[in-house]
Amino acid sequence: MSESPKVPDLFRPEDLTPWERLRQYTDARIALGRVGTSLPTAEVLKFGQAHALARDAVHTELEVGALAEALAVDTVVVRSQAAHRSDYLRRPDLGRTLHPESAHLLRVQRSQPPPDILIMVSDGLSALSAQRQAAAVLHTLLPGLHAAGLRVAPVLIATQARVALADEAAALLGARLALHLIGERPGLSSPDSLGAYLTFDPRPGTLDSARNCVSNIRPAGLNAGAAARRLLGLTVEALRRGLSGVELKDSDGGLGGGEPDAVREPQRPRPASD
Amino acid sequence: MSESPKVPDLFRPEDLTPWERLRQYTDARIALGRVGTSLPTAEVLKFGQAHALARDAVHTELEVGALAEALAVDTVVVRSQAAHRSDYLRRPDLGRTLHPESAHLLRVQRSQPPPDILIMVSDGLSALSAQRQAAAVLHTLLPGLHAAGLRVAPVLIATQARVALADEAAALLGARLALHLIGERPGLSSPDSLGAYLTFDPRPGTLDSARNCVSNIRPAGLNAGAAARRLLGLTVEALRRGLSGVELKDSDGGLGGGEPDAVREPQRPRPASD
Amino acid sequence: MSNATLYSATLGRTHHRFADLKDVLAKASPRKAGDELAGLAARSAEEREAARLCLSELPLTLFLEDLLIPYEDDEVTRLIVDSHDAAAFAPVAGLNVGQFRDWLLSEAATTQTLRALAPGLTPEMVAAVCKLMRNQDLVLVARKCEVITRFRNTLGRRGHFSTRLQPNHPTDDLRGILASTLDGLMFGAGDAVIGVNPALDNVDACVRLLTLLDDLRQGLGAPVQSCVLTHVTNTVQAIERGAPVDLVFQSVAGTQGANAGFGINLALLTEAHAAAQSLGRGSLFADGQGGMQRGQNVMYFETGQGSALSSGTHAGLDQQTAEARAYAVARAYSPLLVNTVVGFIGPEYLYDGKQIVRAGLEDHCCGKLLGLPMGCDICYTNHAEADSDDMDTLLTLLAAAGVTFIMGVPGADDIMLGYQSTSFHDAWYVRSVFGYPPAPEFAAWLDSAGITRAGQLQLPPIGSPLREQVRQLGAG
Amino acid sequence: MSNATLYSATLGRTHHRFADLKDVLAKASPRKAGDELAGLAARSAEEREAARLCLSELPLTLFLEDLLIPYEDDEVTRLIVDSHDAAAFAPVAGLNVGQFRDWLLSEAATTQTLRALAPGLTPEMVAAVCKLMRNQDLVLVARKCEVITRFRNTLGRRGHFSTRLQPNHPTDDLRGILASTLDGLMFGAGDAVIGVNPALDNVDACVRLLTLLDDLRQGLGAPVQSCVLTHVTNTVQAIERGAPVDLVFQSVAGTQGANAGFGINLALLTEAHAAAQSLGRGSLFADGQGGMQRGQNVMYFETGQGSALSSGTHAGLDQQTAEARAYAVARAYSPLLVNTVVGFIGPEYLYDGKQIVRAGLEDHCCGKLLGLPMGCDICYTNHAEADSDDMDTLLTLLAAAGVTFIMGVPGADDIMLGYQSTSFHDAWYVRSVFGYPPAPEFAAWLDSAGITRAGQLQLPPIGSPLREQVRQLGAG
Ligand code: B12
Ligand code: B12
Repeated sequence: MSESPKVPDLFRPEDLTPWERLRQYTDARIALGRVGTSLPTAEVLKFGQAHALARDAVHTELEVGALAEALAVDTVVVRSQAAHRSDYLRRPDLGRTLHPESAHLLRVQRSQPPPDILIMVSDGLSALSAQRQAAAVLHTLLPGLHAAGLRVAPVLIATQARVALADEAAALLGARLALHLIGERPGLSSPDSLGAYLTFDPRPGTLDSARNCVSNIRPAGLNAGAAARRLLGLTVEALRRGLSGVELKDSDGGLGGGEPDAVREPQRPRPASD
Repeated sequence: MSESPKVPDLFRPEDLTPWERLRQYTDARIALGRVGTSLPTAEVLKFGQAHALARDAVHTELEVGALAEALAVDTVVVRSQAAHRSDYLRRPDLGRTLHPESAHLLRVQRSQPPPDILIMVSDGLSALSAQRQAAAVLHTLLPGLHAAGLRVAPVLIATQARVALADEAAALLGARLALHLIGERPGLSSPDSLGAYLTFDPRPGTLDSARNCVSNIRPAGLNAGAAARRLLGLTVEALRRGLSGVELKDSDGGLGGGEPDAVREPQRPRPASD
Repeated sequence: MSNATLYSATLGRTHHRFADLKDVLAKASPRKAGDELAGLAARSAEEREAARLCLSELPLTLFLEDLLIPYEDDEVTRLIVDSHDAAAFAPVAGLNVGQFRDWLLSEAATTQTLRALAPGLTPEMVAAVCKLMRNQDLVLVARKCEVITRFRNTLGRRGHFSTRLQPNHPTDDLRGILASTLDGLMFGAGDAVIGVNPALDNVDACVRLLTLLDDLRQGLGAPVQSCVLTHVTNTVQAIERGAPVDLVFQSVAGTQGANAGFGINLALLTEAHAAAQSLGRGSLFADGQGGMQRGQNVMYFETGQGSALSSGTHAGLDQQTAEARAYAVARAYSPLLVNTVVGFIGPEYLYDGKQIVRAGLEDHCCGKLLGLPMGCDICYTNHAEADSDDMDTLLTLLAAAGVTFIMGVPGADDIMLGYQSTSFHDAWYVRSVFGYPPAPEFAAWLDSAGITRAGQLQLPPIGSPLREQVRQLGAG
Repeated sequence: MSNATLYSATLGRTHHRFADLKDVLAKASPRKAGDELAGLAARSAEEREAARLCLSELPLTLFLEDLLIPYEDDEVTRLIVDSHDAAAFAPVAGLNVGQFRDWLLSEAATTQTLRALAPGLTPEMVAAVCKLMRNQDLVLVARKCEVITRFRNTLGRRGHFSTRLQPNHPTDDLRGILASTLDGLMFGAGDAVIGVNPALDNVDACVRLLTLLDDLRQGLGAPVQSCVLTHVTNTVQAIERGAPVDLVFQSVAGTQGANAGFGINLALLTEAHAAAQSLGRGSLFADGQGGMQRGQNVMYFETGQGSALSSGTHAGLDQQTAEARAYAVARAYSPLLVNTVVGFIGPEYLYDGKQIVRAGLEDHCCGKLLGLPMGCDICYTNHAEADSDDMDTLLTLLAAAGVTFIMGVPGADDIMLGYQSTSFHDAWYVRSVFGYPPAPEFAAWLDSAGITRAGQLQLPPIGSPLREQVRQLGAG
């Protein structure tokens, strides 16, 4: 699309050059210009297009087979009690409880001694996130967990899941800690962002204050390797101290400072018509 | 309900007495008072209650059997292509076309010579209206039509009907004029108001400008007798001049002046809790 | 450029084609029940965005060439084309629709430039640009426009806000109508017009109502105009009978076919307009050049999205575009008032509060851009998914947008038309939040008649003319 | 009167009984997805109206006796009861809920009387009265309230309107956050607070962010405060490490259980409040008695309907009532800012634009009545049935209601939190329609820094400090 030529305004386009250069540091919609004090048409249209795409992301279904293949480890497929996407969106309670068949499956599979860690990968609010980011996280994380001598249950792939679904599954398997990689709600500029929630002593009814969260895992956010390192650190610490949540702090340097691969060229998904 | 006592205001209650007396002339919500310049709570609540009732009126189904009994003449029951109320509300096109079974029924029943007049009574937007007002209108109107020597087809009772549904039915029966008594959309103070639409030479595609309308037929509006007299006058005139609609004017005195029974004590339906 | 290229857009990896200009406009429209009913709406959010993108790149001049309904087929099209003022259009003639939106929001578009531009705009251009606007844009652009009209007072001044007093009664009972009218006047309503919808289609009845309202006006010395909203053919007859007709009312639509469904055409409106103007009943106003001139805006039109579709005469136009064309009809007769009855018809055209709110803002903005004195019947029916919260919302938005007038119905409940509009109280909500007074002549009269004191509502003193009217009618 | 009589109402021929006060409140609420999810909502429009009728007749004093959550069970209840100011309550102590609505809309309720009344009101009373209010009432009542707070500038003055600058980044990248912050400052945003949500739960990272923002503030000489919206326990640690903490942030909810789900309790908030106040970082303001006093409002709280239900700790309260109780928590710490993140959580609590709009108005009105400096994160998620038109609508309504502040997010798109809020441009929409300037000290600074000229946005001159910052960062 040809950009709307700048309409009569107070300043010359070259005045805006330094402003536009700030875009190199962030995908945020900065230096958009203005008509009067309103958003220019070109930006209004881009916003509308991104909204249409983000809404689609919510409704995309998880391709379970493809995910299992990408993970390339033993997996078990489970589902919540929310039958469809529309149920899922309106009934978080259903998304937090295992479907009876899935619960039965896990009860049957329970091994002795129980695993230290249960890992669940699920669609959450964006199946794309799990589809695109989960494998890379686990490829770094799993070897780390094994190296730390931890027993990891087969990875659960869950559909129509809320964060708390992992609690019930972990309790059924007797795992000491649950790690849930789940699709965060899609943003306009981030349809595929993954969140990781870590819970020590997981069981139904666990409060969110007893979990830790590592968020915004995606190429334009926290990259998979860095996320896996943080999760490994938190896991080891949680098991050592016997707790998770508000009292367990992530002390891994912070700010992506120690993670040179965490900050990268901004890659705002732009409509091809640009 | 105890009325909210008048909150600090500029005037004493007795000042309002003449104002409140105006209510004897109309059911309109006049002399409501004010708090600041806003509507008092008591009136806000009454309004909400009336809205709940009016919405129910839209969704009430026509009791066809009871209506047929009340009409006490030969009737034929037909329906439009709108299967349910929700279809009906969103798809006026369906409400304007006969269900194939009903069309077939009419084709079979077509008599020779064809009738002069087809009368349809239908739910429209308020089944209550047909249920409560139609019989009284027809009890005055039918004898008048017969006395004028007009052939009247058996009365059609129609469900999920729009005004134009009568056109198709009349055309199938070969009637020269259609008279459709149909429930007007329910108002807050008038859940059961009937409208009458008169069409000369009715057929699918007839414009509304080629119809006449007599509206607000109900005890608190135009009473049944007066409505029947107007309709009789319009019918005879339409058949005589061979037209209806914008060029045919209702010249029956007007203003309910000649109709002492048309104006009556206001009877705004009030919630029993008053 | 071929039409296939012109009417298409690529979004992501998908290329979207549109049949023609009508199709682009319809698919670029925000979701509306009526467009879905007509089978014209976009089938997905993505298709809608593609249509908006495509629309944004179409040059404004295209709307002068690619006529939505052929010139030969439709007298509304002919009116639009024949009355287009190319000189007025010049400042924006080089823009496409997207740039036109930018221009409208920029400092270049002022009250003055927009007034000068209006005759250069066609309904299709304003309909198009509105489809690219967010609600806030519709407010910002509309509030730049100032459309002033006069009959017995001055309507539409920036920062003013008027009301139509709507005292309907199911049997047109004179005392019933008078009671509601007095109620409205006690609340300071009625500067736009005291306008009754008659239940009966009867010229005698109309004449009696006109006489009642004119007597009341003269008795009170109020600078207001009255109107009986009957079919234009009845009003013409009433004028012939010498009835005191201030304004001629008529519902109008945006296609020749829809107007035929209303039993009207342009010739009929021209005739009625001339008849009303010939009465010379408007007041004298300073003409700004030392002389005096009579208030000559004598028409009151009503419109509303969906009316063309309702009669199957929309000719494939989406309902907002058809609506904007109705404004071309209205503008040919320099009306005193134009009113979009936005939620009046029902959910088959505007399903819920959200659609009603959007349509109200669109209609107001389109009408104002075309130079019309736009008011809005902020309303809903009981078969729609809407309630008074939605009305408060639209009322606030339209007040921010500088709407010329709204309805004033006792308690918001029209006992004859079967729907809910705005109440006398609602107008005061706007006055207290935005500080807008009514038309200046009327505001002065309210103060002099003791209905307001320094613009604030009060109970008129005992013995004051309005109070006396109330007492007398109440006493029977 | 027995509870069975008290909690019942007759509508038409049907007698409706309600289980208890909680039940009446829940059933009297406008339709909300969350109340339906919780199984608390009215089952029909008629039942809802019956509950409203019943509620309207309940005396306000009842809310002091029939506690929704027992005193023994819940520290929020204890806070509400123990801090209730009976003397302040006296003027309305004799009213029932319906009369209280009338009183609030009457001339008796002025800015002064409402300010004096606030400590006498409990959250349950204001939640109750809001359920009887239409959208326009929520606007009218809220706009009478004026709640002024100070840290480095003066927020909440009648006719002023502020923004939080929200420059989030998915990896908390310092340059990324600085870029968005400069973008916002170029648009004149940020007087309420420059507040970053950190993606990481890490005290080191917080300290670095705090330092970045404080350096920027000092470099520009801007009268603003900054905040990193991390968990309160992190902020307490940051204070201990000597980081430049202006404001302490925390999400709060209306039940003890929900707060536990957030990992907080009142003792923790008290500790954090004291720690922040002890830093004495606020500016000096004339205290009105010839002396000077430091800006001492050091807390920033966020709330939002649905958070208690989300953690299963709503104790049978409808979400609006639970929300109002969160304001009791907030008010105990004289916050600088309280922000309801109204559409933030998702459609399971507020399904569509209509519900978001309604909840935003309720939250704002309740908070203001309780004496809080209410702002609103006017927002929606991509899984809700809402779009930017709905945001424009709520923005206009809240501006009319006198909202203290809104968010300013670049292009309205938060690239870290995954939702859409209001943009820097949106704030200017409000400024141009309503004429509201930002906090006076900030407005003066904007003019002096060349960001505005006479309050109108301009490109700051070459060489001016902000322009230089932009140039330097842009140059890498
Ligand atoms: C809705 C409505 C309209 C809508 C109709 C669109 C629609 N799809 O519904 C609009 C806004 C377009 C409209 C226009 C007019 N209306 Co009208 N309308 C009504 C209203 C409020 C409700 C009708 C109803 O409930 N119908 C029942 C449902 C089930 O019918 P439907 O099939 O869905 O809809 C059809 C009818 O509503 C019909 N219709 C609507 N108005 C009119 C008017 C006349 C004269 C005729 C013959 C038919 C007609 O057209 C619709 C499509 O076929 C009534 C008031 C009332 N209390 O009834 C006034 C009412 C019927 N209308 C009236 C008038 C005067 C008009 C106009 C002539 C005004 C004018 N001067 O232009 C125009 C033109 C009508 C026409 N010839 O098409 C008068 C009729 C007076 C009379 N006794 O003749 C009424 C009683 C209101 C009034 N007192 O002013 N109207
Ligand atoms: C929605 C949301 C909330 C909602 C949650 C309610 C709900 N039903 O969804 C509300 C507004 C209540 C909330 C509160 C808080 N949140 Co929050 N939240 C989010 C958000 C925007 C989306 C989460 C999502 O998409 N989840 C996926 C769906 C499928 O999960 P769900 O099962 O439906 O919902 C659960 C999770 O959302 C979880 N959750 C939400 N926030 C948090 C925060 C933490 C620390 C934990 C453990 C869990 C958690 O609670 C929900 C119910 O179980 C993320 C940002 C992001 N991009 O992901 C931040 C985010 C997860 N939250 C964050 C924070 C800091 C908080 C607070 C601690 C803030 C505070 N100081 O109080 C509080 C308290 C959280 C708690 N202990 O309960 C941070 C976490 C940072 C970190 N690495 O630890 C994030 C990344 C945003 C940020 N950078 O500020 N939050």
